[in-house]
Amino acid sequence: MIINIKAFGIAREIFGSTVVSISLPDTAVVADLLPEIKRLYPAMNKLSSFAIAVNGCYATNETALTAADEVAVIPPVSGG
Amino acid sequence: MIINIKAFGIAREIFGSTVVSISLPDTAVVADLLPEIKRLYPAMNKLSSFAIAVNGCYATNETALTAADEVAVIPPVSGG
Amino acid sequence: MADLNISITPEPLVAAQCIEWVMSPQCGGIDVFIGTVRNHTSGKTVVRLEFEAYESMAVSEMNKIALDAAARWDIQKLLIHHRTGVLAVGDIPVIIAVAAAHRDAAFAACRYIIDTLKQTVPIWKKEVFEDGEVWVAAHP
Amino acid sequence: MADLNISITPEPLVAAQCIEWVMSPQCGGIDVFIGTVRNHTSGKTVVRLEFEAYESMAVSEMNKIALDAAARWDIQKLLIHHRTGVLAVGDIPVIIAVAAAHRDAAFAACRYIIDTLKQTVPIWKKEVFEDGEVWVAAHP
Repeated sequence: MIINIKAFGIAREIFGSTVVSISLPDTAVVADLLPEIKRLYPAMNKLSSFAIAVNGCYATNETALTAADEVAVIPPVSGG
Repeated sequence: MIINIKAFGIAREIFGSTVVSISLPDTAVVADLLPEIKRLYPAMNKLSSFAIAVNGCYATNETALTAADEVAVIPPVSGG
Repeated sequence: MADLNISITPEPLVAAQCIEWVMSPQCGGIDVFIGTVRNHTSGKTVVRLEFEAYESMAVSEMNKIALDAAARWDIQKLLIHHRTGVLAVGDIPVIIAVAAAHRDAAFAACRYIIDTLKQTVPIWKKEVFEDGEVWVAAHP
Repeated sequence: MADLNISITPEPLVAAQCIEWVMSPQCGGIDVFIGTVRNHTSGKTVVRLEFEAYESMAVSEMNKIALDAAARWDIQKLLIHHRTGVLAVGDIPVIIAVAAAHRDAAFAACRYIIDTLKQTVPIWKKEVFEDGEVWVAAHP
């Protein structure tokens, strides 16, 4: 399946786009997405950390992914 | 000497005036004033507490009094 | 040294003006406490409050509190305004505003100032109910 | 249940309007936190800040924080406004206002909200200096 991933802040700059598409097995969970992001965008390894949000909530490694999900990369937040 | 005593809040209401004059020995300290206030205005005994200020600062029992001092009775404060 | 702005006034307090005064380019965080007159206390309906101050001493005590706060926390601007006279429900008896580079100092100082003000500043509040009145804290 | 007023907006935040919204006759204490853009950070001169938000999730996370605060403290009105876009020194990125019957709850909830917002709400800040720029907290 193809997962469209929203990117914000420094992740958007590293991706060079507000959305990127990443191909993953249909059974993929968040734990499968993380190494693929780091492989495709090595600069992501330099961040303090980053999280994945699925449908507007912070996901865990076990959160399942489908092509219909709204997936986003959340670099370290700094609001306020 | 005659000490003029400013009164505020409930003390003003008990005294029936914003200033009252109390006669004290010339060597009087605050500890001498307190029983005289309570004797002249027995309702002051019913307050939770009250303090004396001399020249705009909280006084202690040992603070000396002169006729030139600005003396005030400070019932329990409740600003804010 | 922090800039201080301390006053006791019979005029209505305006939060926007107080905030305007404490804002500065060096500051990243402002904490503001606004006291307001509640419509009830201990289950009784409040008609109005009457605030009376020993003004010269109250300003002096507020200054002491402000200097003490400025010594304890790294703050840049500090405002304490207290109103006197007759206040209706919703009116503002007190505004405290503290600006600091970092929010820790702003919160801590603001909290310290209102707590200490209520303990030491010679200002008195009479609560007037539909069926009586009481000087707050006067009696045990 | 507390009344909530939560938003993310590109428009300038106005403290007076936020305070107006939280004031109510049931409340005796209002605590307001106002974040402002400082003119320097780590010794460098700040030219401007750029705030970017994942808006739908940010509003959702701000709602979670507000509901959590309302469950933990007895508060009556709670406002969280965060701005996005380009901000200059002195501009206001965030305003939090909490009204409660008693000041303890207002202070505690306001502090909790700003601390938690900075940890969980997906909003990002780029500091632009005269000689470069940095996404705050992005790198170790």
